[in-house]
Amino acid sequence: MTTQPIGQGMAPDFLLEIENLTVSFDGFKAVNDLSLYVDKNEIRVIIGPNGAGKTTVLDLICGRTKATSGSIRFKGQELTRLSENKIVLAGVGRKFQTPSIYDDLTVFENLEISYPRGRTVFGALTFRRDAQVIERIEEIAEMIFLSDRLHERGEFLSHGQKQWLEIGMLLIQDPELLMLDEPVAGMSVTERVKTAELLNRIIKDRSVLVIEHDMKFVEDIAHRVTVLHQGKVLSEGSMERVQNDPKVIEVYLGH
Amino acid sequence: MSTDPTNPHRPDLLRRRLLMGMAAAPFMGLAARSAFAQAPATAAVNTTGLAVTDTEVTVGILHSVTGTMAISETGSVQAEKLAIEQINAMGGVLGRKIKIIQEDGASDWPNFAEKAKKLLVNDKCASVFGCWTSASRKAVLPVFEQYNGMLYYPTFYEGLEQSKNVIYTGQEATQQIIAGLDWVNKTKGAKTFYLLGSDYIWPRTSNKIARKHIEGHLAGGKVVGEEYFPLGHTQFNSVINKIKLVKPDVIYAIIVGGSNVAFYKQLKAAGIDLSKQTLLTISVTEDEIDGIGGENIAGAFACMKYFQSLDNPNNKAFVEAFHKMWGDKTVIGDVTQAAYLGPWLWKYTVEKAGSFDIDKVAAASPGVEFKGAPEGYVRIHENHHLWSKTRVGKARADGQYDVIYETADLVEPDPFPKGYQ
Amino acid sequence: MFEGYSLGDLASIFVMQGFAGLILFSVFVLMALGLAIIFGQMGVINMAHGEFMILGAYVTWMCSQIFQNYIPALFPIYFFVAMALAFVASGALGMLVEWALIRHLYKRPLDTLLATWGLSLILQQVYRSVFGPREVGVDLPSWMMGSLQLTDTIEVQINGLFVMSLTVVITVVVAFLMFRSGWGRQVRAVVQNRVMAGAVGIDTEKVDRLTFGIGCGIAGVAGSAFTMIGSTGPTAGQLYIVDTFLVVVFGGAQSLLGTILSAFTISQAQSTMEFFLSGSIAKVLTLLGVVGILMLRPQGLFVLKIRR
Amino acid sequence: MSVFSKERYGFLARSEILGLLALAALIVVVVPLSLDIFRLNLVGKYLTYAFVAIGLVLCWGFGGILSLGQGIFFGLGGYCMAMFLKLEASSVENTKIQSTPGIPDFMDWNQLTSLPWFWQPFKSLPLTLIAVVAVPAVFAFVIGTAMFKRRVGGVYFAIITQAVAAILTILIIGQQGFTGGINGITDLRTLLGWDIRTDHAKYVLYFVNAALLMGVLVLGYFVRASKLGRILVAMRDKEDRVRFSGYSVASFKTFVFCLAAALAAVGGAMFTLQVGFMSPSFVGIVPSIEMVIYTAVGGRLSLIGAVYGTLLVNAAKTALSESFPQLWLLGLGGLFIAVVLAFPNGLAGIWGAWIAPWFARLTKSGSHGSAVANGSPAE
Repeated sequence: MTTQPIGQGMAPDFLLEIENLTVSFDGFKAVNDLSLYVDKNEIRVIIGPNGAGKTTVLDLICGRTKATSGSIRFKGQELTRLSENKIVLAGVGRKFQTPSIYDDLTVFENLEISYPRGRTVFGALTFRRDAQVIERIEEIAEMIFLSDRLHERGEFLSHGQKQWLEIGMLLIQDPELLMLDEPVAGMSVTERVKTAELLNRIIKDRSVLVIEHDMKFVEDIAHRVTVLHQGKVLSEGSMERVQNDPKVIEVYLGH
Repeated sequence: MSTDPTNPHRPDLLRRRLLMGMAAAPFMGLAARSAFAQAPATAAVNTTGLAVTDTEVTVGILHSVTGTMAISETGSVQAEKLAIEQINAMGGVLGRKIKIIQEDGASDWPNFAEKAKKLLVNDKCASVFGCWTSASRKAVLPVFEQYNGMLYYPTFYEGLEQSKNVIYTGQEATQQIIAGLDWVNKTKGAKTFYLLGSDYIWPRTSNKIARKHIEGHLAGGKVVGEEYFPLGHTQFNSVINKIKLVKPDVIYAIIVGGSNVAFYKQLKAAGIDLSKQTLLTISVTEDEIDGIGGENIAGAFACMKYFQSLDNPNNKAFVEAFHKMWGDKTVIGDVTQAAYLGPWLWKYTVEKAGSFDIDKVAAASPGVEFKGAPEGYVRIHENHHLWSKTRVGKARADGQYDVIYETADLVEPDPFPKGYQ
Repeated sequence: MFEGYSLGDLASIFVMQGFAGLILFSVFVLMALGLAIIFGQMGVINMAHGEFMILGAYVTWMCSQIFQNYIPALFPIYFFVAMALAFVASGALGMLVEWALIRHLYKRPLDTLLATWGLSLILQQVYRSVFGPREVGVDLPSWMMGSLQLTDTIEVQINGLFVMSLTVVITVVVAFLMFRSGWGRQVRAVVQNRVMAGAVGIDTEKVDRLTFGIGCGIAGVAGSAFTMIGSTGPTAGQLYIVDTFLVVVFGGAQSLLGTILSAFTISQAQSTMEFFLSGSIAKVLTLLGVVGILMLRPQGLFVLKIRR
Repeated sequence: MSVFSKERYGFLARSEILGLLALAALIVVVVPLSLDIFRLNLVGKYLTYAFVAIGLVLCWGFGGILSLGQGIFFGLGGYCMAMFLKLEASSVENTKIQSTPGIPDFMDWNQLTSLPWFWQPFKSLPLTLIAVVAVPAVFAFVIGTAMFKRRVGGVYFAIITQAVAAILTILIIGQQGFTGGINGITDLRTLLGWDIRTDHAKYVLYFVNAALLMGVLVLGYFVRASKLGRILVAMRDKEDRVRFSGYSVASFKTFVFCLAAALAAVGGAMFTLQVGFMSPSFVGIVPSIEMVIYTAVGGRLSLIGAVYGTLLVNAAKTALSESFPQLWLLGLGGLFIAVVLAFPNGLAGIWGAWIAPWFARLTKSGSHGSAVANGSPAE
């Protein structure tokens, strides 16, 4: 499973290789023959107008949506045939657009569930909350600015705190590829600054795939930017290059 | 077919004598009997701690008044209450008025068992009149045997049961079925039968007996189809088409409950004319016709021991009293009449035994007669079922039956029929 | 089972069997249409659907009694009056129920199941107290009884034809309402996005109440029609509920067309199997088939693939 | 961290231990002392339904999986037990009047001349006890795996379980030669020669039942307190999030569904022992939905509430149907509606919102840890 032929002379050390990916919903191709390569430790931002297929790409990678054709390889492993939880176990973490945390559980329990141990039924039954777990959770809580709210229920957190908590839940999984869908949407200015700081801290030693609309934020973090339009890659490269690409200007400013 | 062994060759004579006997002691005339004479001491008639006082004796009524079975069981409750009221009006049992404790079985078999236990253990009922479905009887039977109670069970049923603690006032299957099959074979020359039934124990067992009889005892008899439908089934067009294809001499239907209504309506709509196509049923009493609609079933034959239209003085008085108590519109079916027998048979048995004690009542039961029975005359057999006649009625559009045949003799109850199992 | 029959006999039986299948299909569609609106469009699991049908049946019975006793001259056409009244009665009860019960539960679909189950128990007891525990027989005008002789051997039931035409009419009316009328647009808008629909000025409460009322009203008409082929008693509604839900779910709850297709599939399967097998087994096999297919295609047979 | 050690003994919070002790005192001491054997046997019967209700708390309350087919499992458990008892009651000596002695009476009536193969294992008590739990659990596993893998959930799952209950009822009623049909399996007498119909036996069975129930409650609390319990709640809340945290949601759902099925089956087996028979009327849709209402009345999030809910509804049913049979359905229907509309958290919610705080004020214990019954959140 782990060794797969690597197509079209691409360098073999890409972490994520998406090739000719297509998904259609009743004939509408939300993603159309898309190819995308993400390096190890690269921070890639995907931008594009509404309906460009950004979220669908993340859905495809994490298995939420099944591809019509094409392939997604992660560390050489084909993801399109794996179930969601197997994809997570392979090392892909995903944060949703709207904060997706467990309202009925405390911050501590939210993080604990994401702790990568005891993920089988039997494992969950016999899971012990030992010192190692508690230490790790406290460490993450510190990182996501929620140390003092550890035993509060999720639903009482502010919107920004929920976003952080979800990021924390991903961190504790320690994924090699972290996918974030609009992590700063709906945040106040101070929260946004803190989030940028948080992201900058956590993206070390892993690859990150971010969807974001906030150009200032994109500029702050992106190594490279991919512009999607109508399910296809419109432009790719550094922020500067993309900003000056006439096709991009056409799409964003045209009409 | 088993008939009354006491008079095997003189059926006409017997019938005449019975009719005369009944005329001599007409039903309401019973009230004249002096039952107000001194009641025997309680200690003497009740040695086992039943709910009997110097003036009162408690009995239970246990039927469903809620749930799906309420439709069927209402008539039985009415009949039992009527009988008890009449008995009380003429002085009660051994000088004691009957007091009723009524419990709701709620169409739920374990609930029947629970309530039966309550009636016996808590209320110490001297007897219980109740149950309708076989399932409810099966559920309460161990209770009655364990706590030694007395149950009078009114419904025609599949047989294969006999208990010291139960008097079966309805007919068991062979009693009801065989006479009807013989009749249809003899008078209509029927040879091919299509058996239908709701999918549970009574229709299946009854049809099994019917099949054995048709194939074993009727000349040229043949079963050309046999089918069962889930309880509550409402779509019969496919089987009606099959019947049209096979063209049996007789449709033999044991469908119950709401399915009945659907079946006969669809049969009629499909153009099967019951005046030309013989249909014999053992499950449609006058109660059911109420829901089916007389015009949908007119012409069908039913085989059972009682029809409301039965022409005898006992029945006239019974129907009149029933209508007076429960309204002119209520119809009376076979089971309702059988339920009415229960309290009377118990009264006569207790008086014969001179005691309310269950053991003595059970032992005294065989041979007890009820000459005032609306159906004519019944007598309890050693096996605790009733000797009774079987009749064939033809459904009229107004929801009543014309009685067109009755067995010459009382038919012997045979709950474990040899050769039919 | 076919030895000894002429080809003509067999052919006519198959025609009649096809007709039986169509009647069953009509019955399923009538049962399911109201529920498809209530469950499919509004997401309310109305376990009292059968009881709304039975209300229609009782209204029909009362009409038949009134016409027979007071205006016998008009008896032949009473059924049409009865169906209209059944629609009004069930619809009105539906709107009352929506106001008193359902509107508090839109966010908790599973709880509507429990609440409407409670409602069905109450309605059953009310019917029993008002109309008595026994089944009532609904008399039909004579023109609706019997069958039409098409050829020597083929005959079709008049009430079957009646149910089928009624089904067509109701289906067309519902389709028109859903896809051509202002109400239909509003319903679809509310179903797709309640908040947005409210924001653009649709009175969502009114739409909900009307929708629920119409769904229940159709159930009432169905019940009225079923007096021709089935029984009318306090608990008769329960006979229909599982079948009805399966038809709707099997078709894909959101799609009216799916409901009709699924009614067709299930009815044909059941009626064919009933012909070749015994009734109980046919029923079991049909249910098993439906459950099995639902496991493979949980979103229903006839639903378009959409982005979640 | 300190919060977690406070007031916890193993996996039980102090309030939970107090609750369990209070319940144990009620059903093991108070009830037997104050009721005669007839009523006690009734309470015993009700308590067998509580097994189902506890299972439903785990499966529906915590896991969000509403099954309208718990009667299936209650019935299967009960039938397994009944098959064993029936075989024992059908000894050659007891059935010598039959054409084939030694097989259950209903088989004989249906012309069976030998015991069907699937009855054979029920000659042995150990195998029967295994089957009581295993048969329903395997059945639940098959249904659960098929449905949850395909992501059938919510309403659809509820309706499909209902259909399965309908299928099974038709089958049991139709195959009367093998199952006893609509009458069920009746006239059960002894368990390894011990007459289960005597008052003494009823007492013993009542206490066995009560002990099992307490055991099941403790098991429930264990599951609830484990990480699995939190995953169930999490799944009910945000199924996708759990999936994307690396869990196989289907496996967890299947597990809790099987667990609920097994619990229901234990209840069914105890029912058979105490009541003395089993019938298909428990497998159907109506009893299954009634069992859901026991849970809802008790509070769908409260394990201990399920027991009280079951007791309350059944006591009300018995009391009402003894005095006003007509009113019973109205009462039950009204209860459904009232619980859903006014008390979505049932008795446990009422306890948590009003009684417990009042109690706390009264005793001035100052512990508000018990304020929310069972420590579970209200929705």
